[in-house]
Amino acid sequence: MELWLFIIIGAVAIIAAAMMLISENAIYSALFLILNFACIAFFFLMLNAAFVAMVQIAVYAGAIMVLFLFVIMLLGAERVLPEAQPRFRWLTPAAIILALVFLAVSTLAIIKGEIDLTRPKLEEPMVRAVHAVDGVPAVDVYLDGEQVARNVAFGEASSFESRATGRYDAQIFPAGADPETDDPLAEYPVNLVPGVTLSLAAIGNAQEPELVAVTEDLGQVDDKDALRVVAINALHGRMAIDVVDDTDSGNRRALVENVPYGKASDVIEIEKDTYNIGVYPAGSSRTRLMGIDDEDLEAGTAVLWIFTEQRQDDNSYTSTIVNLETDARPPFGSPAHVGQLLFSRYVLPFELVSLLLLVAMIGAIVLTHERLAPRRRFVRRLANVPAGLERSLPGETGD
Amino acid sequence: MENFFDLVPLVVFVPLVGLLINLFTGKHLGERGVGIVAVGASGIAFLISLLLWLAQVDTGYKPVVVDLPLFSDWISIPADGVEIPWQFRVDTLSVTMMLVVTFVGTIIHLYAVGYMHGDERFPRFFVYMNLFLVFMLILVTGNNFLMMFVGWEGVGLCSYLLIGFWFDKPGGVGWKNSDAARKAFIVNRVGDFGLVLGVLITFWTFGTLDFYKPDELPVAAPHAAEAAEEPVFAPEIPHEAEPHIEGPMGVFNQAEVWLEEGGHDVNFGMFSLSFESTITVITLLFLLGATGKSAQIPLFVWLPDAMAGPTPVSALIHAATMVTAGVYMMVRSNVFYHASDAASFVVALIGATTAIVAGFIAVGQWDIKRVLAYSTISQLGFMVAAVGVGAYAAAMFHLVTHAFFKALLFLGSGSVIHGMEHGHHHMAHGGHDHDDEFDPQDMRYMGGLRHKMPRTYWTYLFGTLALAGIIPFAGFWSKDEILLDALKAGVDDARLEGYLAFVLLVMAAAFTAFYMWRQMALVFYGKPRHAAAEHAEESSNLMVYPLIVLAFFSLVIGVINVPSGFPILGAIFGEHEFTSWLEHAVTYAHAASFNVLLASFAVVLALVAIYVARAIYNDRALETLGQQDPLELDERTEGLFAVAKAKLYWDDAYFRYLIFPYRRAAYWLAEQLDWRFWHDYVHKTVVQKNFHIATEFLTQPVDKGIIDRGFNSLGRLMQIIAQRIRVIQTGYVRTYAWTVLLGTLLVVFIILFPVIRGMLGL
Amino acid sequence: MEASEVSIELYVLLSAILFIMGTMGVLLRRNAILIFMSVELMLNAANLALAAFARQWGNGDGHVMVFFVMTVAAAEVAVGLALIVAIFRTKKSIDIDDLHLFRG
Amino acid sequence: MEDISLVTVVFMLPLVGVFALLFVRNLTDYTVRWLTLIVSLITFGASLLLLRNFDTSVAGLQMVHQWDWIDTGSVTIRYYVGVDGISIWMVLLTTFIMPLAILTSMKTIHERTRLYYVLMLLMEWAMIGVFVAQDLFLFYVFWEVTLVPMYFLIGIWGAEERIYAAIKFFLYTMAGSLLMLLAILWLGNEAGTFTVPEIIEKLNSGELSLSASTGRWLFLAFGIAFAIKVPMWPLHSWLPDAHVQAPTAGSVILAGVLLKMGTYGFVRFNLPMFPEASETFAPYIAVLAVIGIIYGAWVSYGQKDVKKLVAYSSISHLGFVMLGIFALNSAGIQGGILQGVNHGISTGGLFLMVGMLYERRHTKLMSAFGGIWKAMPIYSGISLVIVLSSMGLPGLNGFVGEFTILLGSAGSDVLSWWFTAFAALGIILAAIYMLYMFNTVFMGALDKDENKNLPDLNRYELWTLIPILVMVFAIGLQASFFFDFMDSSVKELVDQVSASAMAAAGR
Repeated sequence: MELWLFIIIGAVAIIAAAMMLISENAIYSALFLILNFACIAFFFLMLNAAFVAMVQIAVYAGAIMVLFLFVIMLLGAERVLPEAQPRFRWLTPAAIILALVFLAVSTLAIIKGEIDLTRPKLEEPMVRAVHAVDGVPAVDVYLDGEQVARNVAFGEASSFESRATGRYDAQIFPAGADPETDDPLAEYPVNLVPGVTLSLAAIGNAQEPELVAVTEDLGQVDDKDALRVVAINALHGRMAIDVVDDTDSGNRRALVENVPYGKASDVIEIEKDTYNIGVYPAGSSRTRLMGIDDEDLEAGTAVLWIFTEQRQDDNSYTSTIVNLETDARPPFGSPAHVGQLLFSRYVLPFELVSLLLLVAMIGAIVLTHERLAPRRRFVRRLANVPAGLERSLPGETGD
Repeated sequence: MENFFDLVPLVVFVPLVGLLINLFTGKHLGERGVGIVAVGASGIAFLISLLLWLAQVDTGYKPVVVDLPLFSDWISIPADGVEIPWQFRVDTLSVTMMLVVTFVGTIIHLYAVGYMHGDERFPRFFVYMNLFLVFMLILVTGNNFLMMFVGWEGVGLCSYLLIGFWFDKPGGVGWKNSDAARKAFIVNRVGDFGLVLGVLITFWTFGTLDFYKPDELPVAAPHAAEAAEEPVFAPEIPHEAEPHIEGPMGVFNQAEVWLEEGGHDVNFGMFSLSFESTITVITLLFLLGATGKSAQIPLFVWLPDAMAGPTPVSALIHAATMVTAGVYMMVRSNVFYHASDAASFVVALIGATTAIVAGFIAVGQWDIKRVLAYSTISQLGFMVAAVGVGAYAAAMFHLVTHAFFKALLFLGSGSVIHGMEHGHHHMAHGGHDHDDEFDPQDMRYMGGLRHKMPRTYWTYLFGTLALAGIIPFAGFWSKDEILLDALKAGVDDARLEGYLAFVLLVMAAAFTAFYMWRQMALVFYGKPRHAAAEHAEESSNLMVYPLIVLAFFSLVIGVINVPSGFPILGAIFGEHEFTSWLEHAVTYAHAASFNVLLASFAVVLALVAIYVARAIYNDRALETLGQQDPLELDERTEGLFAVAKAKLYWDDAYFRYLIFPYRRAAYWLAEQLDWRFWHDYVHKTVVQKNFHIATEFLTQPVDKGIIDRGFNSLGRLMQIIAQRIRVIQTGYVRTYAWTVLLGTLLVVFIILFPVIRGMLGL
Repeated sequence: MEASEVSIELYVLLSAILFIMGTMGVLLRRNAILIFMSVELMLNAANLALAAFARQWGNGDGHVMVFFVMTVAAAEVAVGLALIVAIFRTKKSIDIDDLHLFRG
Repeated sequence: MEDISLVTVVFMLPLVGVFALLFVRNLTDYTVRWLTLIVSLITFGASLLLLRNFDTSVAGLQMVHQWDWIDTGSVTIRYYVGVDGISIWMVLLTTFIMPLAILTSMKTIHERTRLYYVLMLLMEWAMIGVFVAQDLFLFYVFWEVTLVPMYFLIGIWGAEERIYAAIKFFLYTMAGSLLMLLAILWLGNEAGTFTVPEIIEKLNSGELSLSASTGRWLFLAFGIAFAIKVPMWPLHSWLPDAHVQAPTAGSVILAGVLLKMGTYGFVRFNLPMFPEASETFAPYIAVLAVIGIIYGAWVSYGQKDVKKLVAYSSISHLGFVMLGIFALNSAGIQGGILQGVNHGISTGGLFLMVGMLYERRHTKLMSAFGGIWKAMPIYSGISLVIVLSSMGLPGLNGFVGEFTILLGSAGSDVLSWWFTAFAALGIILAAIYMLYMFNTVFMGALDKDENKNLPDLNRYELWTLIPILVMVFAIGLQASFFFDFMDSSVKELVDQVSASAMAAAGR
């Protein structure tokens, strides 16, 4: 079905282009061009480049073509009168020949040439550190002695840092320690492969801290009003746990089951809603170890829960839930996506282009400004003509 | 009284303070204030010297070295062991000098207050005088050669400033004074040249410039070694191995030790000589310095001209103190001179010759001060000769006595000149014709002043007798001792210079008596030969009292060193007091016992000379004295007198053979060689012209001819080609576009070439 | 994202065709404005290709490029049309064959 | 890159001033003058701090500050500055002289004030640069930069023949330094670095070894550049022009600092980098030096123009400095360096006083004066002190330098002591020409009417001269303080030279 759509629209686009070329009246040409642009915008949609498609319509069909029409009308230049003795008769055939050759070549290239059809190149892996170690105020996290995050407070997560792919030893130190000399609190070998997004969660207590590496999927959530959840069991009791949705105590349903100590659950997708989440020993639903109530989870996010406990001064433990919420990556080609790129990687070009636009605008104004239009005809000047060149110079030529 | 020694820096600093006060506030203080400050300063210095003297006596004449507080080190380069401190030395020798300098200095300051009365630069005069004291005292108190050298050149500077003090006298006199000043300085510099070289060699030989290290006793070999043990630091490096390394001993004891050991060689840099010869070299170089400062042959020419300065200056600097610096220096290094016979010989010879030559020239002078100047030179000759014959104590003794009576004579002459000028003024105002060629110092205009200025006369007489060496005046004792020592050197040690010195000195003594009496006669006896003399008046008390004081001392000062075996006096004042006092500082100070024959011979000789003078310059001669001297009238002595009058043509010789050639060479170098040739000719002709030629060549044939034409033709070629090609440039956008497309296509082709080839199965 | 039935070749081919047509326009038309339009067409063709490849490789850079191209195009049009107006003022024509002052 | 060191601060301060003068709009001449003066004074203050932080026990460079400036893979050119015992006094001298030069210009420079002072500060900047740069290339850059401001100072504010003098000065110095540039490039290429300490280190470790002949050639290439700058006889013919035509401040800077760049160059580069060659050439250079001493003194006696006389006296003094340096022992070198400073102070002072005289009478002919002392007592008194210090009166700075130099040359292992004997003649000759000048100008009868009522020093002039007096006495009486700073550095230098000489002898 999609293919048919493509063929039809493509045909329209080509015909429109052709009409634009051949129609005598500039107005028509402009209109046909608009049609063609519309088709292309449609193609953009098909290539799920929603944003671009919108811009295409707005800017091209909207602004630019209007500008064209306006100028045409302004100058009354609908048609240029055929010239008395047409120059460059050779040009038409020559151009056509060239065009055909070009077409042939490129078609050939497209068909024969190996276009790289492999799946997308993935972005380089990203890492963040989460601190949930009881009894340590703040930690620094290093990969092979290279700092990933510094001074992460308890229950906080550092922002995602991209690192080159490869194997690393992740280490956590108490904040401000020197990786060269001091001993790390805990170490954990991680393998960063392209596209993976890793959360290094430091759990346990000051005596035996551990590192848990959670692979998070920040890719866009297919179901537009769902979100992803990962849970880590960091209870000192070292028992396996279930994470249960007891929004209505009528029917509880386990979100994840039997997560052993120091492990992360699988990634699950749940509808966006307001939940009461409870944590129970694996299998039993009697003793609710801890819970978060009236937690409204938003769509398009990735949530990381770390269930842990904190020792108080009176040696009692209070259970804590570290609740980290990250936005999933926006869908490909969506305005958000392009926007992200524009304002992250392409900020400088973006600025430049906008500057260019500005200049162009001003330039246009200046050019069309009455005063600047020179009244007198051009006169060719040639400073100190080399000897013997004078004759070959037509003194003053217009056309 | 140990701690009194720490006062010694004050001897220098008190006059310094005085001069600073006068320098900055002199204008406002007024003559009185300035005088008080200046005299006070030097007076205090004298008191301090007295204290030091007492301290010396009290501590058994132990030499002491005192560091200058705070700024004790001056030049130090550890890497080469250069360590030259600001150190003061208090021993009998330096104390003697201090006493003389400050005492005579004070008196002359006092006198000067009167003499310089009404001078427009009154304060500055005393600034200079105090400055002189400062340097002179540095000279005598310094504990190393370099510090001595500071004083040495400093006093030279002061004499320059003071000789040229009246640099602005009208009528060319000012210029004459300035030139005299410059002459003094430059001639002294010639001496300093020698001294500096001597010091350099001394340093590299001994590795230090200190006379003696602290707590080191000047002891003659062989005790020097033990004496040197006394200091806390024992020699850490053997000197044979490293002559550069600073030794623990002072220069002189080190010398003693090496002389003792013998066969010691001096090697530094490329200099290599046996120790003995090194000493000779050093001493000779020092001698050159001494001849400069103490106005000996050949460098004595500056002293007579130095009389251009105010009379107190002549008295203090050019008679009593500065000019004796050379003698002091040689006595200070008596160890060296004692060690080197060759040097001693030269020294004795130069001293004696100077004595006689100067004495001879003095006879032919008209200027009252010039006579005294030459007499000073001659007396200095005595001292130097004494050093030459090894009579260091005698030299110092004569230095002391001479300081008194020569100061006295100069001040007396000053008083005379003052009187004459006074008379001249009076006469000028008294309506008499005011003749310009009148010169208040010319003895021909004087005469009969005995009655006009009696007190001056009497004091002057004392001075004359003392200088002539009439018993019991001071001059007798010292001169007698020198003659005695010279003779002893000849007879006992069979040293040629002994005899030579003796003979020359005796003649010189005779001359002394003669020209001094000539002066007495011309100045004081007979009748006034000029209106100015008639109206001359006795000078103010401020000027006369110093004369009296000095007169008293020139009478009695001799008793400080009564020779052994002298009846009565010896018993009263003790024998060789001065010598034995000096022995604590001067290793080779030795005394000679009294010799009646010689003494009476000397006295008789002097008396005879006086009698002869009396006979020649009798009243009749003085009556008829015109512009010419009786000796000039007498054809037998005429020639001699002319020679004496012309100062043996010494200055002329210098002018003709040294100064003029040097100056002419300088002009030639400056204008011809350096400017015309090297600066202009070489620069303009050689550098510039050739450069231009080169550029011309490059521009004309090379650049225009080859390169230019080459490129022009290249240009033509381009034109022709361009003519063909330009048709492509149609100016029509579409054609351009087409070309662009073509280009693009080409590129695409190239990119896709592999694909195409693959497809066509090539 | 799910692989689409329409393979990338087709898109590229289409963009190539459009591009050529644009080129023809530039070459053959004498009307300055039309030439500009053709240029726009070419740009769009390029954009199409960019978008196609962007999808193919699943990274957004392509889209950003398209975006930039559009902006530049806008600028170009603004200036270009301004020029045309200015020229028209003097030469009273927008036939580019009337403009060949730069003939060598 | 380490953190900024004090040296850099001292070095960059004048530049700050330059920018201030350049970019602050509509400054009045008054502000410009005082601004410049204040900047230079601040620089001086900073350099005093330099003195305070200086550790006299360290032989090597101190307060070093470096970062790579140009780094082609093969060689690196560094911004590498620092001071040691050899350069510290040169820096101090520069920062000391500049305020005086500026102060003396206050009342005398009226046209193009801003440009003038910009050039002055630029000058200071470049000169300090020369003395602190420890990288051959950097050094060369500043070495050349100094030419430019001086060129304009002479060419714009100079006397009648200023253009000629300026061009001559520029070309002569330039000609020399071209050779040096070649040598520098060659050396840098060989050593793979332009940094002097590294080069020396490589030479000592044998990692980089120059054949005897190469060493000599390099020595000459450097030496000629420096010798022209010094200037050594007979390369001196640019000096009288430059000195005489330059404005007072210009002459002061020329004599005070620029000439020292030459002698400094010898100590800093020739001795440590080419010790063998230094040993070989020492006698020849010493001969030239001694000739220079006597010739300079003699020629200056033949002058009629005060300023010219002073100019030629420089040749004589610098002769002493060179003699000391090439005695190749501590005493000689330290004396040489100190004498450089002394010459800067006393000859600088002489030029100042000549300038003041010229301001009053608009002539520099000695015959036009006489008896000035009577008219201007304060001025003459101060002049006397400066003259004396310049002719080496003991207790003043000149003597310390000369004596130490003579001491060195007498004890030198490479110079026969005849050198010392002849050099010592300089003492006499100096007295001759200096007193000749002093007598004809200051003493004698005040017989010319136009001299009768010359005004004595004004406030500015007094304050220009007082610092000089202070230094004259300070160095003269407490030289050891100044020597202390050089001791260890110079000792190391000497040891190194003699060591490699031994090695050469061993070969």
